[in-house]
Amino acid sequence: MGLTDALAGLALRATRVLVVEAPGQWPTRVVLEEKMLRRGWRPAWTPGDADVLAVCGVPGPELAQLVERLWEQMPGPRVRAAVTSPTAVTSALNEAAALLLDTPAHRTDARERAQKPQIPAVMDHGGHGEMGNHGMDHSGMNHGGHGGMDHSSHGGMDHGDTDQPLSGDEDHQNMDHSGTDHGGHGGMDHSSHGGMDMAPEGIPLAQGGEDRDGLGVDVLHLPLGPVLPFWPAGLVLHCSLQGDVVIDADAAVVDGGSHGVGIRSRHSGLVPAAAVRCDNLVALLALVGTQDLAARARSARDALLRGDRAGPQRAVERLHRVVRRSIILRWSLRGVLPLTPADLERHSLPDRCLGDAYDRLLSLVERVRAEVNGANPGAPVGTERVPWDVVPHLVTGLEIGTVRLAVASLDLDPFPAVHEVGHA
Amino acid sequence: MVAAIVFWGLAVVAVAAGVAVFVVDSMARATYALAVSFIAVGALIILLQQSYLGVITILMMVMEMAVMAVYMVMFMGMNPALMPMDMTHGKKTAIGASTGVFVLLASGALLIPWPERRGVPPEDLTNALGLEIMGEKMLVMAVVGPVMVATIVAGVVLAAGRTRYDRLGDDLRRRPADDPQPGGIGR
Amino acid sequence: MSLDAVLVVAAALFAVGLYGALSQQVVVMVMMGLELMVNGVLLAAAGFWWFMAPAPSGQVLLLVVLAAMTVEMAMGFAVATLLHRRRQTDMTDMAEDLSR
Amino acid sequence: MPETVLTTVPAGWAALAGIVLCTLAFFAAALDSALSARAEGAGRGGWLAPAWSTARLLRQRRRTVVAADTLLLRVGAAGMLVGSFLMVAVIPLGRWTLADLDVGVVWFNTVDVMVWALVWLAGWGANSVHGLVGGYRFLAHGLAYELPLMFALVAPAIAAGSLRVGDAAGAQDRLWFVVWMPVAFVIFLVGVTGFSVWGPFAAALGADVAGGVLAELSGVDRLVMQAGRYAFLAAGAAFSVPLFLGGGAGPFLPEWAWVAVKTVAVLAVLVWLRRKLPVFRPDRFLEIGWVVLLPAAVAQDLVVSLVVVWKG
Repeated sequence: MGLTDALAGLALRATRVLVVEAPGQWPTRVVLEEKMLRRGWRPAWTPGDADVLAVCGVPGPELAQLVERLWEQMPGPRVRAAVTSPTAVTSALNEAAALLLDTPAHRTDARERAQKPQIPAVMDHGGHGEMGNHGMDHSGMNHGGHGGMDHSSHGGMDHGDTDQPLSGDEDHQNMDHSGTDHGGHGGMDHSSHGGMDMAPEGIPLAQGGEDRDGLGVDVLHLPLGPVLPFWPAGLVLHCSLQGDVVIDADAAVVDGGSHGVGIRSRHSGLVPAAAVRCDNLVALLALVGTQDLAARARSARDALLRGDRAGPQRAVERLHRVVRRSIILRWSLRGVLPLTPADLERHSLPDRCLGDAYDRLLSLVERVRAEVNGANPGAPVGTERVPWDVVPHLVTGLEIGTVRLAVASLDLDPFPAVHEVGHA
Repeated sequence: MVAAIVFWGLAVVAVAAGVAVFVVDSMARATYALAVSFIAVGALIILLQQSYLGVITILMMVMEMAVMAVYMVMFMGMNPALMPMDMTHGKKTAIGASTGVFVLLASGALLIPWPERRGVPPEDLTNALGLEIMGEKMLVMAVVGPVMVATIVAGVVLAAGRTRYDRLGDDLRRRPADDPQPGGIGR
Repeated sequence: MSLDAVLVVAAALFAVGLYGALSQQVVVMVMMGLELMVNGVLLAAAGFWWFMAPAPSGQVLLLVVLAAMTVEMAMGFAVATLLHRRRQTDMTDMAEDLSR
Repeated sequence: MPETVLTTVPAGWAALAGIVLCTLAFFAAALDSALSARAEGAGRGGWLAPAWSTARLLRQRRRTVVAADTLLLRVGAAGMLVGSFLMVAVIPLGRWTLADLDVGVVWFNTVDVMVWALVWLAGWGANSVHGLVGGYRFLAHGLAYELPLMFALVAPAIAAGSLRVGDAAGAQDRLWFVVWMPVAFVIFLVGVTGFSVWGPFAAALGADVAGGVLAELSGVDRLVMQAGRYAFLAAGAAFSVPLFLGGGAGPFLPEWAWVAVKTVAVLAVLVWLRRKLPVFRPDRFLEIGWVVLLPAAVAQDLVVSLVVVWKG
């Protein structure tokens, strides 16, 4: 047992935490991130990499269901931590650390849980791969684009060409082709495997569709959010992907905002607007991949929440200088979701969204700088907000990495703020 | 002795992986089975003391299969769930023909009295090959080069869905070009 | 390891490739068959070279075989893409009219 | 052409080479986490963090998603580690080498091309959109960096008149190749970061696709894939020493020590750069690779050829 325990003790220092943020729990999540960092714990990006599942706040029914599924996907040893409020963070983390060391309990858990990954009955959303199974292009098989070809003759043609054993034909008749629209399978030899399943392990095969290159590549369905690193918590973007291009998207907020108490009303004294801006800056910089800048923005955010002024001022000043001068950063973000004044008008977006992602990054840094310096009190969180329901209109047609950058550059407010205005 | 064991081991891998290409259910597996077959043949060529050609075979074929896999997925695709599939026609004829060809070739290989070896391999084969290409056989490479270029051009022309008129407008004057995905140097 | 052995292995690879090229319906799979056949040719050429006339000029032939393989592949991909774009198919059977 | 004085050591020494490579990989990981801990102001998690992460991943159970192709997934993940070992086989440490291949440079190139297959396999096998997108992204990056890398490798080979790694090192006793072929050196380093899926080329593992190829990997699978990336980075840095940095040449210290020092220096620069550079987006970098890097590499080769011909 000595070795196992020693391993567990060492492993504890590198624990990874999958953070689920229920709408309205922005402050909890931020405090959690800071406390995690102090222990040397890092956020996990997927359940596959996580040891601890930390749920900030009390999730609504939809999010709770998703949390269950994320829990199922964690490899184990796994521990759950319910972080109900910013003040509960430390105790929750301590408890999680203690539970992680409890090797016998994890053995039992590993024995008793489902041994094989399964697809849950409801496949609605979730940011992670298992839900986004890529049912694979069946362009060769599915015949969405076949236009003039009629299935029966098509199947017949294939059968005419092949020396199929009779049994193969019998099996073929057992298959329901009408539902799955797979005429092209006519020539297949089914003798070796009777009731061929067009949805192996319950994953339906993908269907093709028109794409911008005219290749009829298959469409995959991938929900972005609500639990996804550097993504506005609570937002779900149901995307249809061809390759990695989003051809269609539909936005929703998890749990429909049924329990939204805005962070502004509840924590108005606690949360400086600059900290929220800084957090969005962290997301954008992390998505671009400039790790040092993201880390700097994060520590500025944490310092702001502590009420520190001088530290963030210096940090933001430097950040501003680097962002303005970095050629590669500009190269990376130029041309991402360019918005003209007419676009702003049409989608009723605030003026700060003008230009492309680089312009918005610069304006975001400048606003943070102004707020930190106190020269300009700045707009409080929730005013001049970007309505989340325009996101699908903006991102359709973009590559998925660009979508992420585009959404992050819009500087959305944490979710309940939206509901608050929406309900008013 | 060791060489013989290695040889037959690689030979079995090469042929088995070749068979696997047409047997396995998954597209990715089929493609990479072919890659394994090529790697084994490349190793066999190295065993036959032609290290440059052997290594270059492995290099090219692994790269090619990596690209091939993308085409497989794009054009026919298969779930990694290993969905059983078989898209063949004229299977019996094909088996007959290929068995016949194998018997013919193999018996030829075994029965024809191959002549004795003439000459000895050069000391530094790679160097000798380079001198050969740049010397006597330069014409061959001089032909292969343009053929490759022609292939690149023809391949792009055949495969591209958009012409320069789509990109640059009817008078070819639109700048920057109208592309669905902008490039990296801002043209 | 002898020339006979090398040639038998090469013949086996060639035959397997031939089976694939004849029986497969999907263009890309047909190409895989062709590749396997060229693979056999390559091995046979390497065997002949080593066991019969190990002069550097023979190696040039192998290089040409390799080059031919890449050209075949590139054109195959291009044609497959074109076929797919025009017909939304990748089955050789559905492009039969092209052979008339 | 200078006489090469390489001794091929018995195969048993491969174990030592493996240990050296692992040490270098650990150094890279440790340096990276130390830099990251400093930047983030984290209390813990400095130089020893990779050891703790290793312990964590050893303790973690393997998990796959529904209908994953586990075979391909594991071939991809473990292949990264195996590939890096194949790569160091041809790198001479001072005057010793494991395999003095007459086509060492091409061997290096072949192994780095393997990464194309491995990363894609790991991404595909996971049966997740994030992994698949990651795999495709890597291929797009590969198409952009591989050809310039090949031409960059050609430059030292032309100058040395040999594809043997030892000859390339031996040909630099008067002037290091990095001095008169800097473009090739830079493109070589771009290639090394590329096939290590490192820093600017980590789009395949990007935050925007929740870890991409790594998204669904857990436990040992994740460990070997990550270790393989660091090992590839170390192997690539080590390869730059005989190719561009004069091999074991240097005053006072023995040859093997100089190789080690130079390797660590290159490795440290590569690790440090990761934090400074954004990820090169594959869709944008493709054009850079073909329109900027490739012509630059070819021009470098031309210059080198002219110099070699002129010097006779």
